[in-house]
Amino acid sequence: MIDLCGLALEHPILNGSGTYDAIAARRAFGDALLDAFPFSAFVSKTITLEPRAGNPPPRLYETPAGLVNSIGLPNKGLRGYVEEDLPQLAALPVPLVTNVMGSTAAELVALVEALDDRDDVAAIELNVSCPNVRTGLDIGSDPDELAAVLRAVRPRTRRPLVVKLTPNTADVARTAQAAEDAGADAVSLINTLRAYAPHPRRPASPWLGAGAGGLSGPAVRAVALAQVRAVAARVAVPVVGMGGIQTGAHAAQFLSAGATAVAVGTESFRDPAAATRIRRELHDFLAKSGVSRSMAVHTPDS
Amino acid sequence: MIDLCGLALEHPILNGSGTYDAIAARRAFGDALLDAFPFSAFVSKTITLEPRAGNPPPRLYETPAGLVNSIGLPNKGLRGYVEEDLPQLAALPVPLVTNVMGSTAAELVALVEALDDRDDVAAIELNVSCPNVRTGLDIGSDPDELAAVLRAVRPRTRRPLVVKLTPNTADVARTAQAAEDAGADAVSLINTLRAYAPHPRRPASPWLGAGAGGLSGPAVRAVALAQVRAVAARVAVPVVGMGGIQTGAHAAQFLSAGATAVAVGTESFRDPAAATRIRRELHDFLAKSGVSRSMAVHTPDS
Amino acid sequence: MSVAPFGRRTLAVAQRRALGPYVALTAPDPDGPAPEPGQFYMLAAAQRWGGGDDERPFLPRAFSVMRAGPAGLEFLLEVVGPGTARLCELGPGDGLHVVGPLGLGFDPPDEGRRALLCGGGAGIAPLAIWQDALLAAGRPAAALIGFRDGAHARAGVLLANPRVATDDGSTGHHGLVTELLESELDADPDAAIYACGPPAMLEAVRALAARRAVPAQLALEAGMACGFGACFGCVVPLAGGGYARTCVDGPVLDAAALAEVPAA
Amino acid sequence: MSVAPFGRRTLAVAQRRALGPYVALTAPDPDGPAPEPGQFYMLAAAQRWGGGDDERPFLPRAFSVMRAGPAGLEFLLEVVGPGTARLCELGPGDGLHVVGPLGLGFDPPDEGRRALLCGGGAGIAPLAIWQDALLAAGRPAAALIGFRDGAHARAGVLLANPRVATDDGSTGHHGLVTELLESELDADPDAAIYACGPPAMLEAVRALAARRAVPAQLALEAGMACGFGACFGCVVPLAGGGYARTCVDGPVLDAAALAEVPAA
Ligand SMILES: Cc1cc2nc3c(=O)[nH]c(=O)nc-3n(C[C@H](O)[C@H](O)[C@H](O)COP(=O)(O)OP(=O)(O)OC[C@H]3O[C@@H](n4cnc5c(N)ncnc54)[C@H](O)[C@@H]3O)c2cc1C
Ligand SMILES: Cc1cc2nc3c(=O)[nH]c(=O)nc-3n(C[C@H](O)[C@H](O)[C@H](O)COP(=O)(O)OP(=O)(O)OC[C@H]3O[C@@H](n4cnc5c(N)ncnc54)[C@H](O)[C@@H]3O)c2cc1C
Ligand SMILES: Cc1cc2nc3c(=O)[nH]c(=O)nc-3n(C[C@H](O)[C@H](O)[C@H](O)COP(=O)(O)O)c2cc1C
Ligand SMILES: Cc1cc2nc3c(=O)[nH]c(=O)nc-3n(C[C@H](O)[C@H](O)[C@H](O)COP(=O)(O)O)c2cc1C
Ligand code: FES
Ligand code: FES
Repeated sequence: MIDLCGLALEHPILNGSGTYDAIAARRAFGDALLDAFPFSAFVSKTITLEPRAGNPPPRLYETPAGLVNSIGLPNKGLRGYVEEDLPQLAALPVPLVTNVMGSTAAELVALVEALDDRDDVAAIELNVSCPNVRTGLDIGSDPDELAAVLRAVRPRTRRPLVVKLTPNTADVARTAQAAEDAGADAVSLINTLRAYAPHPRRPASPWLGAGAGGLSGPAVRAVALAQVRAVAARVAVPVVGMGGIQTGAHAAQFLSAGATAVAVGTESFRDPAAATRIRRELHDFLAKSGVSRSMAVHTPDS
Repeated sequence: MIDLCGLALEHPILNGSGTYDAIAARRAFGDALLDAFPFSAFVSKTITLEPRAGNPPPRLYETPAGLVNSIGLPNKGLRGYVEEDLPQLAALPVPLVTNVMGSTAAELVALVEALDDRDDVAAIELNVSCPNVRTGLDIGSDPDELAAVLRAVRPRTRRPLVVKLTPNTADVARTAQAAEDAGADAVSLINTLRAYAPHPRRPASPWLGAGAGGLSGPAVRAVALAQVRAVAARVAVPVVGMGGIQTGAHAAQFLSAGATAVAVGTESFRDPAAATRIRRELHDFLAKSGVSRSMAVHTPDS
Repeated sequence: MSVAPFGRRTLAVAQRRALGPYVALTAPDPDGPAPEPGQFYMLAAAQRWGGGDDERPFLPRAFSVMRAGPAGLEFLLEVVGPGTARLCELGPGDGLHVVGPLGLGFDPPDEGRRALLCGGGAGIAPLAIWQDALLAAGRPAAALIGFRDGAHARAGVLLANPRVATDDGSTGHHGLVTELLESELDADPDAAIYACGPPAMLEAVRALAARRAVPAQLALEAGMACGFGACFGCVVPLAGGGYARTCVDGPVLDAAALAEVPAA
Repeated sequence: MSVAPFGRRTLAVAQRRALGPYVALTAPDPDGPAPEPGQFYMLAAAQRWGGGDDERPFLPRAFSVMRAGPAGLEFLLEVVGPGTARLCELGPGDGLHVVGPLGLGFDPPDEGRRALLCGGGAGIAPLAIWQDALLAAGRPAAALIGFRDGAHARAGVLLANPRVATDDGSTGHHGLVTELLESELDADPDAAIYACGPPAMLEAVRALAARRAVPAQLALEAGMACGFGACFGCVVPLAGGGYARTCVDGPVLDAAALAEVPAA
């Protein structure tokens, strides 16, 4: 069992927010998904106060060993999520982490307050990679701004707060420190790296409907490991590490870097059950290479 | 002909600092290197005031579509460079850009003053990705610190100053703006992304002798394009774009993003003459896809 | 809709057949359910997927099932980039990663309406299995298919007595397949259109169906990362505003539901 | 030192030969100069270099030339990771990217000293071409080679009457090749050692040569990105402090110049 700021997890592998739709996957794969659910907690995609349609297509661009996406956080909004999705997500065999985003402290406060009394919501993850309406930068890239937002949000919920840090900053350890000081119960990283995808046939025009996007996948793994190490060395709260994890060995690298748990994102696109394989590989890998007990995990039942 | 802050370049393709040793290549490939020299200007590796041995090996780690390096800026120091290397580099068929780094304004001033009266040095590139001794962050990641350094350095040389920006920052356009305001004649980016390479067999130990390193190659191209676009949209001075360029189409993407010239780094490791191929591909590509005249380049004579 | 086994499985390619410039791959799928016409699979070569000069492909690629039977799953591939190029190299014994069957397939026409199957290029693939099903159910299923030229038109053998159109007139009607569709609708408007092909063709079919007030189901293509609703990357704009995910709300969508068929 | 043509060229593999667990590749190199013993080439498969599960290899890999003649360049490969695995798949007709010959090779022994060639595993490759050259020059060139076991020892056929050692004793001397070296030096100390093999073996040879005050040239291996001095990644620590680039200051270095042979 792993304790992630109060959540008791069967094993250390979560999904990255926005990279797995358990409701759609349940339709595509049936009960088999629930019988062998790959993640020890399910992280919802980012929910906003109002519904969002998301960005115009194309939204995907494949890069060397990576993916640039400009999905644009489509979601049903708080009300649609609570009424339509929450009941189905509550039926999953694992704790639910609801990921929320707001462009102002007021929006985030409204979101966490509305989720606070839903016992189905085991924890709340704040996505602070949202561009600040004023500066265009990620809210989470400025430690002071991040701390101010958190101080406003923290008192409004009893749920553990996980802050999903932005990697697009000069000193991620400093923003992590600011998050911890302002009451974050855990931090997660990395989110996607700001990236641009040119049109494959017309170099002068953008490929993505939204113009720019974010890079994920194996291409960012070495950057993610550097940031996770820097953050884990700085803060006392648990760290959820992610960015290009494809194998159990990669997961072990993030755990060794100081992460308490890891998340699988893009790799799930290549295989919906990738996280199950990664969990097994991690178990075997740790068994063989006798890495610190703290990282021991249970074998998948499958 | 392309005008890069006063340098008249035959074509838009330079080398990235530290990714080509023209002197060693001359020994390995003989005069053929000079007859078909791949770059329109040669950028030296970073020179520091005092000699540096560089970091302990291993210094290289291969990642998906990328390379993490921790070379550690080995160099003979200013004196060794001027006495031993400069005469040989001056014999190259193209203008010479000398890349220098200092951890304080005073060091940089000493470097540019010493190079100022060397007519062989067509321009000076400042590598401001050097970690600040106080904060550990790159000097170039803080706009104010960068501006202060440049204001100290700018008056001390008549040579054009190119500032090699660090990508490890929240708002690279802002640091570029600061560089321009403080007198930079051009900016170049991206340098490597801060990265970590785990030991392939022992996830808990670092692979690189120096612990951490920097990521380059195709893996970073989408990030580099986003940063080059952001910078070119903000500043008036010319931009030298680089990061994962492997083909003429990639070069065209950087030029379309607003770069006046581009640099090839890691790809030269895969083929010492890669830049010659890229130049030819770029020419054919622009001829076909009729992209803006401003980007037209001469065919390689080869 | 057939539910897919959870997770990626690896099949062994049994046969590789060239049909003009197209390649038909056959791979037995012992553990998979029978797919429904219009469903698709995410495919990747088990060996050396990725790498090469542009380091792509990285993600799997989506392909409609062309036929499924005792011999296995059949796919029809056209090389348009690194992923299809790699898949088209596969031969007997090579490993093929698959996830599927995925998505929502075709619905039968209402009583009294005859099915008109309208395909362009590799888009004829889902129409082959759909025509089999309709004919087996004793329903008419006329196939109208268009190709660039005679070489490509050789893939026409995959359908039962099709009317063929080619852009260069080297085979069949000299012109667009939508012209054949118009003439069929002139002859008998009580039809239900099932179309798959390039975006421009599907957009023409959508507009035509709207003008003629004939029901049409379009098997859409879109860039996909996952194929099972996880990435929200494969969206098409809806007539009522907002977007639908091609992989889970489609790939077969009612033409009337679409704002337009976006260009690739 | 032979100067390499500028830039990467693509050869066609003519032959692939298995020698126990090793693979010997032969590729004619019409445009390349004759390499000198101890020089190396940067190799990459022209097709599908990279990709696969860990998306590697990305960079080319360094290999000593084992022989060079009318038949072409010969390399001896051992599979230790994705790059060597891919190269060992290559067969007749497959494209092989090469840059080289690169680096500094062996220097002949001083008059009066006999060459002792000491190799371990795939490290025997550069000793084969060096032994040819020495024998052709009428100089003695005894080969002492060590392998894991008898299967690996089958690569011993590449050298002229070698003394063989195996870790498991299944062939030849049961023990380390450096033990054979000691006995040779006991018999006649006026020798010049030429060694190539795993780091641990080279370090043992370095220490032994220093102890016995016998000159030794070591053909080193190091992780390389470029092979032509561009990246400064392939350094070894020098006895006098600082580092040397294995690719341009080596790969053959005087044992006395080294602080140590770093472990891989
Ligand atoms: C449901 C469905 C069913 C399909 N059925 C079939 C079928 O039966 N037969 C068949 O041949 N094809 C079918 N396709 C199309 C097939 O999936 C594509 O042709 C394939 O994905 C192309 O991959 P590629 O690597 O060969 O080409 P890509 O290089 O991926 O190029 C394909 C298109 O993607 C875009 N593109 C180019 N570069 C990039 C990039 N870096 N990132 C993102 N997009 C890029 C361009 O528009 C290009 O035209 C189907 C698609 C879908 C969604
Ligand atoms: C001058 C020279 C001559 C050589 N001659 C020969 C020869 O004749 N025959 C022969 O078989 N070999 C030879 N080698 C060794 C050969 O170059 C290596 O075995 C080869 O590069 C391994 O590549 P790989 O992808 O198969 O294995 P890799 O995965 O690259 O592993 C090889 C070693 O590199 C390290 N490593 C592991 N992962 C990484 C990573 N991600 N990034 C960086 N390093 C990593 C580990 O120490 C591992 O043991 C020579 C090397 C040099 C420098
Ligand atoms: C298609 C896609 C959609 C994503 N959506 C979200 C999101 O809604 N909220 C969020 O916090 N992160 C989102 N992310 C970021 C991932 O959760 C994760 O941080 C990132 O992809 C790095 O992990 P990976 O390399 O394993 O994918 C998304 C990533 C991808 C690729
Ligand atoms: C091995 C290596 C050494 C480098 N050394 C330097 C250096 O000395 N000074 C510098 O400014 N940049 C240095 N760089 C950064 C490159 O100049 C370039 O900015 C970066 O590699 C991105 O380009 P690429 O992806 O084409 O390699 C180095 C990069 C590599 C890979
Ligand atoms: S392809 Fe991922 S949601 Fe449709
Ligand atoms: S391998 Fe690049 S300098 Fe030696």
